[in-house]
Amino acid sequence: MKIEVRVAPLNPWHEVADYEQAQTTLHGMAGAAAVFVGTMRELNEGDAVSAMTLEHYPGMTEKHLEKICAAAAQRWSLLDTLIIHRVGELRPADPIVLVAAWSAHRKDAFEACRYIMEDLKSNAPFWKKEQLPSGHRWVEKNTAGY
Amino acid sequence: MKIEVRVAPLNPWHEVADYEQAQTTLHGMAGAAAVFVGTMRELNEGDAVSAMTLEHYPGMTEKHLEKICAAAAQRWSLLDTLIIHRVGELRPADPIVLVAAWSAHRKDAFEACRYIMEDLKSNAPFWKKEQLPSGHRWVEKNTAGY
Amino acid sequence: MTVAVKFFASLKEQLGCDGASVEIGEMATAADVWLQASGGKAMPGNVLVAINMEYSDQNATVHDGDEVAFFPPVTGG
Amino acid sequence: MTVAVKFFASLKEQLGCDGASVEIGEMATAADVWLQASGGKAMPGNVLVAINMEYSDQNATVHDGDEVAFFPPVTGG
Repeated sequence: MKIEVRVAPLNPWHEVADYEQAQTTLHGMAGAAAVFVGTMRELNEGDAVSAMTLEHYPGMTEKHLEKICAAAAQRWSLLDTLIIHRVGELRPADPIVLVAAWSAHRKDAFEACRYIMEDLKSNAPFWKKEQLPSGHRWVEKNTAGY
Repeated sequence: MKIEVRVAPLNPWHEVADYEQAQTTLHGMAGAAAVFVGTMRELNEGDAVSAMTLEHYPGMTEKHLEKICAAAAQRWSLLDTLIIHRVGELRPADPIVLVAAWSAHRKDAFEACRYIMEDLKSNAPFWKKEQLPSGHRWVEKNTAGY
Repeated sequence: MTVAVKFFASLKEQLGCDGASVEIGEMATAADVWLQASGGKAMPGNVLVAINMEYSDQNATVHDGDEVAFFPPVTGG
Repeated sequence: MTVAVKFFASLKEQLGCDGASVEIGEMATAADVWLQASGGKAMPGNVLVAINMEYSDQNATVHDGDEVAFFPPVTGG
């Protein structure tokens, strides 16, 4: 299990590949990996967005993400989970978040990955401020995930 | 949209990374990517599996996978989909299948990815033969995905 | 008329044959094609039928030049 | 007793303050802490409260040394 909140740019596919390779307990055991990557769009609510600042609550964010992963591991049969989330300055097309769940079977991997992502969007203390042509705008709420 | 059935080994994360980078229409538009990777396990139904042979119906397989992607694109708002499936000889820990779906928002990406994967498991003409200590065994049916 | 027959996976092994070209009368069904191509064997209950690479069923009428495939439940992914 | 207060995101901008150390009487609630730290401003209805990095609510009693955070609805991912 790994949880990382970081300023450095994120190449999610390389991160998943590296993590999976390093976790030798997955090899031959994990029949299923479900991965979600959220990426910054250049358009939100009809407005062009040229940049974004992601703020978080250091300490609580990591604690909350650990809690989500523990809850998922209670509910589904999981072999491992990985969350990486960026903070700081982002540009359109920059990956923001990576969530991965490994399991023996696909049902658990799919459902856990989506559950973790939904809880992260609903409850993990991150906040987005968008740079629009007209100035800054705090994003007020996330779109529904179900 | 890309569909590939191949004998060559599959590094799913590198494939997703390369494909995504090449599809410039996704950049800044895709807010969500949902990916599933199915991998060969060393154990199935309680038996050690040392190798697997994947057979398919050339022509029908590709046609059916295209049909699944078209159906998903009708049902959800998708920007792109990618399927790569291996055939031939596989060893434990070898990736078998990669399904990826890109969308503006996560709901569509999650649901389309899972839908494609479930239809692939239920209907795409592939067959697995397992090498057990006691000899060969054809896999008779896939496990339930929901 | 002539139809191309294909067998896959465990069915191919059981019949010892991966396909054949079959001469059969007009209005034949996929089940008729099976009987002729399998040498009169009963079709297992779980066999799937595809005609020209589309799922069909054993009661479907086949036409000259069709490709008729028989295979067990699929297990990909 | 003393509690550490933190404000985040739009709330931090509106209040012009990212946090403070507040002296407050025993049995104070998170709402009392807000009032003192914000200089008497009404708490916006959608404000979330965390005590020691766990979600809580404005009626919760705070204790000496607690970290009390106030922030708007979260928008990560």
